[in-house]
Amino acid sequence: MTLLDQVFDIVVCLLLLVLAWRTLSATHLYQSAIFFIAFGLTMALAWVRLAAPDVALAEAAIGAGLLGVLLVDSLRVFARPPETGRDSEPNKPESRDNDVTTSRRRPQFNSAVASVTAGAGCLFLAYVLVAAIHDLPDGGGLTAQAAENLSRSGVEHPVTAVLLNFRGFDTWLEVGVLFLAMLGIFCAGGLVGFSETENPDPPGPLLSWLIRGLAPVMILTAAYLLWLGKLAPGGAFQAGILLAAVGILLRLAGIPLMDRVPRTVIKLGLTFGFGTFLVFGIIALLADKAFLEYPSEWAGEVILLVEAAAAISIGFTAFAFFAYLNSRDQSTGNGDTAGQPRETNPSQ
Amino acid sequence: MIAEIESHQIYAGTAGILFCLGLAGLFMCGHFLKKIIATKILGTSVFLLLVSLANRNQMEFADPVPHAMVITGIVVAVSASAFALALARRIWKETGRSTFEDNP
Amino acid sequence: MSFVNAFTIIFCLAGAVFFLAGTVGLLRFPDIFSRLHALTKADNLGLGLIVIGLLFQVDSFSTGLKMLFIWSLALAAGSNACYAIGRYAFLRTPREKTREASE
Amino acid sequence: MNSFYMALSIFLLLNIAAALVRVIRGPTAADRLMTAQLFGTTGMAILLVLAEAMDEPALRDVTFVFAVLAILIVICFVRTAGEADASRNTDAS
Amino acid sequence: MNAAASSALLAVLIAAPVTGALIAFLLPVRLRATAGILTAAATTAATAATAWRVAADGAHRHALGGWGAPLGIDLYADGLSCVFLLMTGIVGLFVSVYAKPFFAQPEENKGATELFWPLWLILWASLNGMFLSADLFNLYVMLEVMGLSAVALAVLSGRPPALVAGLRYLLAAIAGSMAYLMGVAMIYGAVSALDLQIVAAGIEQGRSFRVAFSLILVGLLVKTAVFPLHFWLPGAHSTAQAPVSAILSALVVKASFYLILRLWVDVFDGSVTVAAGQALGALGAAAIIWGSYQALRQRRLKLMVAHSTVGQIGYMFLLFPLITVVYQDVAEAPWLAHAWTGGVYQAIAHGFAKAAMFLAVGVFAMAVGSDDRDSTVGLVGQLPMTTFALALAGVSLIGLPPSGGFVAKWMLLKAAFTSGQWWWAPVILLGSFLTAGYVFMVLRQAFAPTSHKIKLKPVPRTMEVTALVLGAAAIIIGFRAEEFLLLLDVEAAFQEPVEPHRANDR
Repeated sequence: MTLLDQVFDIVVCLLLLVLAWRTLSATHLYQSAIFFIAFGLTMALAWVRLAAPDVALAEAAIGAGLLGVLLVDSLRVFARPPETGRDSEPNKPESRDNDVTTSRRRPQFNSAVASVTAGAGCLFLAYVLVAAIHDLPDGGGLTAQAAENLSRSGVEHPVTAVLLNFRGFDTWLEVGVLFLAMLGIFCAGGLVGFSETENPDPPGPLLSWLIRGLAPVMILTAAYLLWLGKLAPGGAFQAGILLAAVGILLRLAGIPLMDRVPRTVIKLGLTFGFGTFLVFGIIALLADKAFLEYPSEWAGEVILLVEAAAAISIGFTAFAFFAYLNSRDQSTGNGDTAGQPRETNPSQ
Repeated sequence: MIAEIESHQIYAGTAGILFCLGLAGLFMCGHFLKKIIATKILGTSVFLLLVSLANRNQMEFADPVPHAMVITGIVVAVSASAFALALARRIWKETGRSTFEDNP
Repeated sequence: MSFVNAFTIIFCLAGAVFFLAGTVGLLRFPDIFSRLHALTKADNLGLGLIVIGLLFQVDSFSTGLKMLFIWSLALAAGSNACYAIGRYAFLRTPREKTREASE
Repeated sequence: MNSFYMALSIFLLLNIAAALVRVIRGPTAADRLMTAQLFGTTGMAILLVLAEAMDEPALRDVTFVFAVLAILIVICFVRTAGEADASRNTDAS
Repeated sequence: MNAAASSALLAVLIAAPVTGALIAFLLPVRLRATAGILTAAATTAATAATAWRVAADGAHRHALGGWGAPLGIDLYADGLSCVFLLMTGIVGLFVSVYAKPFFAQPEENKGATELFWPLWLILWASLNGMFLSADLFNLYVMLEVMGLSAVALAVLSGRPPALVAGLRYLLAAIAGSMAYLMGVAMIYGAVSALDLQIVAAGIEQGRSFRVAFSLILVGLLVKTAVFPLHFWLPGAHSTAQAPVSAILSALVVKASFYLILRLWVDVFDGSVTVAAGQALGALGAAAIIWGSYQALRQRRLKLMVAHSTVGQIGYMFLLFPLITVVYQDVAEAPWLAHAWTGGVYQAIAHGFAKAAMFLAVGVFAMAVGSDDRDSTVGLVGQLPMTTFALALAGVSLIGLPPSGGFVAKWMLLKAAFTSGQWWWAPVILLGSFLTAGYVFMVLRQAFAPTSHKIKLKPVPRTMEVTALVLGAAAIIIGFRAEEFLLLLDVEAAFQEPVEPHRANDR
């Protein structure tokens, strides 16, 4: 632990705090979003410094790949006045820029009284938290147990062993949460189905060249990360998000994917990962073993199979998040979307 | 002067402060989008604490259990954010509201 | 060994200078097109020089290849981003102003 | 050598922190986006340097993922917000 | 049945509803309800079998993935889990039966209702998971699964008020689970374990444990909608469709209450203080008065029932001050058993009664076309069964004998007096009076003589019957206290009092 290491850590931490502060106090939504994206990048540095490259990979995939895109796409929606506009004058887009201001008339985060009260409360809470964290013992963890059982887990990378074997139940539920969020998004979106993007223009020459080059690279990277997960940082989730990024890229280029896919395939794609895990769990139960217990001599193979299924399903679901939210029909919604024709309905 | 401070301690302390910032943001920010971002910051702070705890005693590798927990947590948090974004966007389109207050 | 290290240090420092130039340009230049200009210098040359500097330290061929590949990806991304942002800004600027800027 | 890498990383980090002023100043969304782009590239450089300094080859994979995804947000911004909005003055092109 | 097979039942309780959910999602819409009801029946049967095995052989433990704590995740079922599992099973089965004809009505079948079955079955799996999981982090994941599916169900109709309430609910749920996870992170940092038993053994006095438990507690209080943190509940529960409201009010808030109880008694019993118990009790008391008063003021029936949930949740929290006492000898504290039973009984009885009430109000709303209190005038003549169901549920909520609610409130009262904490007694009584107020206001309207017969939409008979069965169940459990206590006693580290941390009492 040299002085320069400490300085680096302190700068990263200060940057994190400043970015978080600016993200929350920015008056423009766009500013907020960019600060947040920068926050995600800085977080990746923090993960790296804490010797958690797996987490850094996940953060990279999420921040740069999925969440950033979802945020930017949502900004577009909020920048435009709603089409119904029944009961309110919406926040006026700034004339120069299609940025959104967050209610200038009552600037909430910046108002003096609220800030002082909240600041005092925050400082107190921060003091309590930091003091409590400081009291935690300097050592401990389950490293020893994990190292001891690593050889029986079927993989060599400890984090993958925990994710897919020791605590596979959590990971199963995690894949389930993605599926669940998709169902939730269907509910929130009023179920009008996938359709082309709002911008079906053909991509320019440069963009189409980029896509032709980048999409295969992304898919190969995903496969690499999936395979790598057995030995080193990498794994199903990171690979899945990269696959989703391929879909997002193609969709942004105006290449229709989701609206051409048959409904059955969509449903299978969404449930594939969650289902594969479950099937292995039930097989284990029927074989008089514990739920999600893998046969020890085949554990590596089963894990790879389950991971591949999970990666494909995660990729498909994460792409579906974006594709569904970005669908054209979405913006024509008014109170009656509920009665939309059921033919396009993805959940049927 | 700061010679005895380990990097995981610096990050753990930052996690505590970030948690408060996220919480304050969640309560004080009006716009849905910023509230959603605030929940993300809140989540990140918790993950930061977990990972810095994992880094306390480096044996041959850092404690993998918190790392796995954080990866699970990141997926869960992103799913929840995507769902929240979907809700916020639909509300905006249907009613023109972008905050919980009745007159935006 | 120290000879190799010297090369690394020189190239990395040169890269750092370009990153600094990128930041100064981003902050000081008057309009978006010139800022883009500064930005791409940092993107392409800064990262490139640092990659070259680090290549001297790399012990395996595949690692070196990976780093070069990272740079080429960054180049592709940088040029596309620059073009896309430039086009976006160009289309959105009122016409008189655009002429001013492009002349 | 290690101190050099750390010093370089710190310099790059401070450099990018300074560039963030542009996000606050704006004035257009494109300016802000540009800063994010610079942030991404610098972050990649820092990661590569750290990979050498901390002797952690996995960081190059992290950098790789960043590099692959670097363009996504810009394209998303330009293709969704940008062109729909630019239809106003298509005559300019 | 050997031990391994019966411990596998615990995994089945989670796997079965998930399997059903996936099958229902893959099936065409017209077959989903059938698949859903079959799954519900299977899950309830598995629940009953589990409770039977636990009552016969004692607590069960299932090591998921074959690893076991501390590295792996365990499922654990004892008497307390089984009581809550059974309540979920029975309420869940009847709500499922109700939901099939409900969503077949064209005016209710709007929005994303075809997703009801997959969402509800996953929610059920997460509820079972909440009652079974013995791992702090797995409980976080379960909380998130529960929260997301509950919000998705709440916005099923896609109407703007539901969407706004749903977003508020979602943000509150995320904030709650993040506070919970922060606490869990600190606990992990302190004791390097996530399994409840191992954590319990490692708990010591100290600032970090207190802060960690406070964070966990506050997170779960948000999810349970205890008084000052209940802001999300009335909107979300009242804008959802009737079967969903019943699920949310009767079951979902109970899961986080269960977790608070489990942690308070089993895990943190060494570090809770008398003051903390009194504070929780005070929140509960405030909730009783505020919730019941708000319920009295509402004109819309669904809002009234939703506010009533806030009040009734308050009763459950009176349990904490009564069991957290300084004691010398268990024999000197005879009220402990009463407090225990009272609090848990309240959760169970409220589950049945509130489900019945929401289902009955759903029938009213469907028949009349609105859930305004005044539009129910004279409905007893036309919908006698539903009115009766509402009345039965009301009796239990008020706490009139001989209902489940009566047993609960009576035991709490008794415990309050014998423990010397008499100040809870007036709150319990006042809450009952207020509850009687709003229940009778509805019933008075329903029983009011009308000259003209209102034109009602026909309502499927099944819906009326299920509401009545649940209403009857809320009464019947008042007679079955014996069996209930026997089951609750299984493996009860529970019936012992919580010994508070004395250093802080001086």
